[in-house]
Amino acid sequence: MAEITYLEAIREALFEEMERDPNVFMLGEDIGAYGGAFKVTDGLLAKFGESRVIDSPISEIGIVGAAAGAAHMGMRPVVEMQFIDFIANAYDMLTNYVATARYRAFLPTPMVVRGPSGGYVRGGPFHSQNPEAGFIHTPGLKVVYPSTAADAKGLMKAAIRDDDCVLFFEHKYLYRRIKGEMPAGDHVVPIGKARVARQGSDLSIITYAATVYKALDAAEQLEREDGLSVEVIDLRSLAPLDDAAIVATVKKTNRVLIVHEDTRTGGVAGEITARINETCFEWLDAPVLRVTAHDVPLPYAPSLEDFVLPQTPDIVLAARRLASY
Amino acid sequence: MAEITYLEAIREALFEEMERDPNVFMLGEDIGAYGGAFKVTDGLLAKFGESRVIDSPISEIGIVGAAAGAAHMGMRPVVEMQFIDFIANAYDMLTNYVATARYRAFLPTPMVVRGPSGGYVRGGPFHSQNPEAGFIHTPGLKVVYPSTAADAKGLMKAAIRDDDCVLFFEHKYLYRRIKGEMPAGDHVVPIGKARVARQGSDLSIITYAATVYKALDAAEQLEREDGLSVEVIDLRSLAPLDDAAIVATVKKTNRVLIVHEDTRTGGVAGEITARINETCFEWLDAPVLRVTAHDVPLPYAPSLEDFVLPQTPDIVLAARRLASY
Amino acid sequence: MSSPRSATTRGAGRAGRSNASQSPTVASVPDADTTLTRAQRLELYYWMRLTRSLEERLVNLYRQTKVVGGLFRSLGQEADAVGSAYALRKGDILSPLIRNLGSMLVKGATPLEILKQYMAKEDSPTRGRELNIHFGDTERGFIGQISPLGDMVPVMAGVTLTFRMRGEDRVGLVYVGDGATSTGAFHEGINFAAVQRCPLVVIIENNGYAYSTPTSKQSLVKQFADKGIGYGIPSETADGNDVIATYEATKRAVDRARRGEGTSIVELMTYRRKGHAEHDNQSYVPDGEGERWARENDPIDRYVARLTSEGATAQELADIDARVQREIDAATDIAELSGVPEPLDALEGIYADPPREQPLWFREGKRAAVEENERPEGWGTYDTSGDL
Amino acid sequence: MSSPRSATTRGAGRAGRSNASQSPTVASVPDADTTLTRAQRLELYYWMRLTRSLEERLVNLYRQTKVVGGLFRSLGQEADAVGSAYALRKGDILSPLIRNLGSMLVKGATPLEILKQYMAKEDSPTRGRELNIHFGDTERGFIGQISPLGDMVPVMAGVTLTFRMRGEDRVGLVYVGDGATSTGAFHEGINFAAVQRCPLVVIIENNGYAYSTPTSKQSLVKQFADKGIGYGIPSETADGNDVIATYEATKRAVDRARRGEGTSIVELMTYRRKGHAEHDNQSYVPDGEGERWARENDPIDRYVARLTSEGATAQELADIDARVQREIDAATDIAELSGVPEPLDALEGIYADPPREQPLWFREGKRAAVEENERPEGWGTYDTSGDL
Ligand SMILES: Cc1ncc(C[n+]2csc(CCOP(=O)(O)OP(=O)(O)O)c2C)c(N)n1
Ligand SMILES: Cc1ncc(C[n+]2csc(CCOP(=O)(O)OP(=O)(O)O)c2C)c(N)n1
Ligand SMILES: [Mg+2]
Ligand SMILES: [Mg+2]
Repeated sequence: MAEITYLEAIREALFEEMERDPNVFMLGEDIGAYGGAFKVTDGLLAKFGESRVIDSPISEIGIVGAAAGAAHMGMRPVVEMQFIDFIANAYDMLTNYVATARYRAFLPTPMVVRGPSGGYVRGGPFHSQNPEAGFIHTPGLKVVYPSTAADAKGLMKAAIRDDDCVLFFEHKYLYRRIKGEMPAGDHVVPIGKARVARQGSDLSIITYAATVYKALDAAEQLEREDGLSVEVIDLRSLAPLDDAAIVATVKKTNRVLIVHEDTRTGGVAGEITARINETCFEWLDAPVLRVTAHDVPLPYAPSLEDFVLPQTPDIVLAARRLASY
Repeated sequence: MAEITYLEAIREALFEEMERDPNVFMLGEDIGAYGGAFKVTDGLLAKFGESRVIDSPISEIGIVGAAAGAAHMGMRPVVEMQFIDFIANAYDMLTNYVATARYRAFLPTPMVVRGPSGGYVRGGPFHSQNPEAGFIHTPGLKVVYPSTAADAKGLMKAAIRDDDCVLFFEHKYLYRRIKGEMPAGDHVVPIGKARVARQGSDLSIITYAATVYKALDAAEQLEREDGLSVEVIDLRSLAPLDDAAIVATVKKTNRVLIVHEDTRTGGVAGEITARINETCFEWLDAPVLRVTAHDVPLPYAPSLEDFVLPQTPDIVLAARRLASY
Repeated sequence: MSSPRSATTRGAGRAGRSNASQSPTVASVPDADTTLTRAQRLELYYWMRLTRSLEERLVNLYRQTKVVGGLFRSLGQEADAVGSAYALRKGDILSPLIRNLGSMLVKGATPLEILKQYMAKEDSPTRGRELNIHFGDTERGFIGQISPLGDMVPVMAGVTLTFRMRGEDRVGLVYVGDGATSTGAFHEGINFAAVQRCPLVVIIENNGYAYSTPTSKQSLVKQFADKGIGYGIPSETADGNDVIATYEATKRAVDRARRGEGTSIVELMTYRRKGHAEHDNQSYVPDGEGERWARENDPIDRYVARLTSEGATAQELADIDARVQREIDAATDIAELSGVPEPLDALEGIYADPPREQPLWFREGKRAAVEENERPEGWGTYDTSGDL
Repeated sequence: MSSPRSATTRGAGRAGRSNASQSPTVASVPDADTTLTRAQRLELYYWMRLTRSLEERLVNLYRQTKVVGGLFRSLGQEADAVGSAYALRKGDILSPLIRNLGSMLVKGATPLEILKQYMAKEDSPTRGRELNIHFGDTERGFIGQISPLGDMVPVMAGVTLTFRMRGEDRVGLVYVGDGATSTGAFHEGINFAAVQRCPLVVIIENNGYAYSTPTSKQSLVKQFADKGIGYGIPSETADGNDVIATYEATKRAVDRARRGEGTSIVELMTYRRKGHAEHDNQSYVPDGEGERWARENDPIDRYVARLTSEGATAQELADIDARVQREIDAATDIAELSGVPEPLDALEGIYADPPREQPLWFREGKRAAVEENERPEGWGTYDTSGDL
């Protein structure tokens, strides 16, 4: 079976879900005739028509709120943020309205907010963001951030079928660089389950999205040069976190490095460190370490962006420190 | 010298700073003739006039953005969110525009965004929030959250004089319940420095805002009933965090309990736990534990709110576990 | 149909609020009265009276500290709420604001629900999770608002977008205050609804103030109906203290929406006679302004006079008043019997899946249920035992 | 002054965009031409030519992959940018958008800065931190935009609020596209400016599209100038491809602002002839539409014809063209010499205090500077040794 890209996998999931369920529809800026800034929704208009692939005004509050209203009525909207950075405009609507709707008003709000995320692409401070930390903090929202083509498809299907709001972050660096075979049949990846991207016994790297590949490269190098057996956990879901998988790898290797592309302070790594402390402190042979971006807006010049974001050598260095602790 | 309330201390700081510096002005909804929903700005209009105490339309994006523009021009605006919950509406303006202005455009943006925060007041899901976690994550912003009347005044003066944007969270439960004497003279409390609220040697409770008092009550009880010597650290500033103070107390007591009123997942406690891991793992005799709110929107009925929020007995229980670890 | 923004309505409406020397009474749009039967016109009286009396009962309960949190009044705005909601039919959905108790009652909310909700009872519509009249029932056709103003406009745009997509002839109605028109959410929501031709009626309740802020500090428009021009949609200003004029203006917009003509604005001129909430002493209100509205432009007094002139008997109206009192007394007795919410209910239903949160471990000893959820090892709240 | 929204301007403007069979040319408002000297009118030509030629040079550099990231064109919109900015004077502040290269040049940005910025050079105005023309200089009077659309409107409301508070006779000008008018930030910002009587001119550049979205899917208004009515402020539609008409309409609004009459909207009718950015193939544009605008309504061709008819000689214009080429060639040579930013500069100046971030510990060995910042103990980046 032929391989398809991470981007095509997302499109395939959207296509299949729209075919499967007439309540699924797309809402966003330039997603129709143009097919979206990255062409993720390309072809959907032709197949499903204007009433199910809606080009909206430039109104992130408006389209996220409208999606919520439609979801209350039984629809399953999928909203595109042209770049995920603009989800900040809908922060009130998502955290105050959408996230609380079921709890305070018993209103089902099955909807997906998706968009191109992440850096390493010379996008500058407003086209490279990783907004997960601002949302895993809000009870009522779910957050996924896949790294493989198969997970991108399977998690998108799960997100669309989920009865609550799921924020689906797509890493634009992976869109066309990553390919994979799609499992046959109705491929759904459950939300809240991590993936062991690489088995190992000496130490664990917990990460997600684009840095999964940097962690895997580092693991290779550490095996080659240091004979270290490194386990790599791809979280896939950030809310809810897969505590079982985190605890399992800690108890297996007793050394944990958390890697994320997002800035350091207040990032997801902090929450994971706290949970490891609470659930398996006794199993730790070394402190939980973090490799993250520096705490600055992401600059645009390649030399600056490369310095600010975490790179494979950083992971190698940190892992060596951890192993030798 | 007479004691004044936490609320009066904030008002006194605003008053003195407006007198000291003609560039300081107030912007917000109903802050003029009405003096604000909690009367924090009461009397400022009469003293300083309409041009420096501006009643705005209901436009959080508008007033935060306008404050930034005025700050670029050399003013020092203080913006009131009628309830801090509505800062979510300005999330894009604060995290994308204000936080990055100096870095990307070398524009000084000295401004304060302040407002009544926190629960224990039967305010329900939209009048009780603690939004700090959503903002300490953003490089370029500073965040303070005082617990005493003196710190409220001293930190407000520091915030207004700071050359960057400071988010100043005022705990509405403390507004009128807490009183204190104001140190004489120009009382400024530096941003980024924690306060040892209680000396102790057996274990440390790191907290801030309203839960400082619950921690102090718990410490009393633990001393009385268990003979435990509990140190209580009042962070006061959440961005930047006072790493030196955190490290110092960890190295002193080797046992740490972090308490915050905010929900658990993605809260500030995670970041602090990670930093303790990184800086003084070797000094820990027990896992770093968290006492926080449950991960739900804050309900309004007293029985529900009291259950969701952290209470003194929770802290006592967790501290006992920690001490006996 | 004549221009939706006839100078008379505007001028009068404006004067009604801003010009102290002039009577605030606003001439209502003539005609169409006949579209309502006698029974319906008496029903309108019932809803307005029920709204006012129920709020008066809430004031008593508030003074007895039986109301949890603040109390918000719609005194003097009963006609605007009742008359506009009355223009909808079954299947339509309405999004009320804090001053739309009357709209909710018309849509089927019961006094018992309102009382339990304000008292945060365990069997109140939100089980004690949300305040005052923040609750909804999409079956009956009203949806629970949240506090951040303006947010319900995009939400109702989506609700009505669905009606349009499905080819249903249902209509949505959303209320915003003069103040809420300044929010980005209002703007993005109404513009989206307009462009998408959503069957939505946006009611702007122009009651002179947003908390303490007069409309002159909220916007430079003379009439908020002018905002319709900025969105390319029809708009109309009507006398919100005339229940029939309110009904008729709203009905015109509702009929346009049902005919597939999209989104409209109806501005209802009224006046907030009480403070923003009970705690507000209205120090910012010019002397005599509220009294004048009470004296010259009380929506219930005006409607009683009109009904009487149209042949309703004093007995008929007295019977309605008595019925209202009976219903409120009965509801109060029942509401007071209900208990407070069970603490553990706070952890139910944040998500469909998982259905509940586990109590945090440090709640040991606080409740039996917490004990059970204690994990044998570790400190966390995560039941990972199964997977290890 | 005659009504700012004369039917002629509107109708023509609309036809110019929406009616394929009709010429897009828009009749410019007559008179006031005389307010510009001959030298000034030639200067306007210089700025338009410089804008176009500089962008053409950027296209070459882009094809040579010397431009980092995307390239945005204002081809066909040079008159709207140049003419509007020309209505300001020293001390005034302008907030440009991606298609306002011309405005920035008029306000003193140099081709050298633009080239270095697009090439992300270490000595570019943002030292490689921000993209394309996202930079500013409050001294010269232009302010750096950010990507989230609409955000600059509240910011400029605050800038001009300051002018008003200080009694300075300075004016602000902010550009938004037809698409950006749909944002909450635009709404809250312009309404705030209106109510506060800020000396602000809001230019709506109606160029037919927002990325791929036609204005018909952005708003139902016939003219975006109508939005002024919804905010109670004066508005006017002008021919954005006529540099003189653009200058005059903007000047009227600027003069109102300077006289203390507050905020105005000026809608400039123009057309985006290239795609949203260079990568966009414009598949969504009706056949021939762009070509027709190029043929019949190119702002530079139109202005050359006008200048010539007013007596400018071919030699004068050729001299300007030559000067423009010389300046761009010189700037390119210098710009190419500059180096890339030093990585550690990425950690400078997030705050005034602290002045810089420390490199994270795992960057050991990567740079000497990082070595120095290594802590002897622990794993963190926090220099707490002093306090212990
Ligand atoms: C986004 C937002 N900002 C501020 C508030 C606080 N607030 C609650 S009601 C109110 C005034 C509302 O005035 P208006 O919209 O005219 O409605 P009215 O109370 O007059 O019916 C304000 C400012 C809020 N609820 N939401
Ligand atoms: C809040 C926000 N949403 C989406 C975008 C992505 N985006 C960038 S430019 C653009 C189109 C802008 O159209 P318009 O305002 O008409 O300006 P023009 O490009 O036509 O000059 C969009 C949707 C953005 N920058 N900001
Ligand atoms: Mg009002
Ligand atoms: Mg445009």
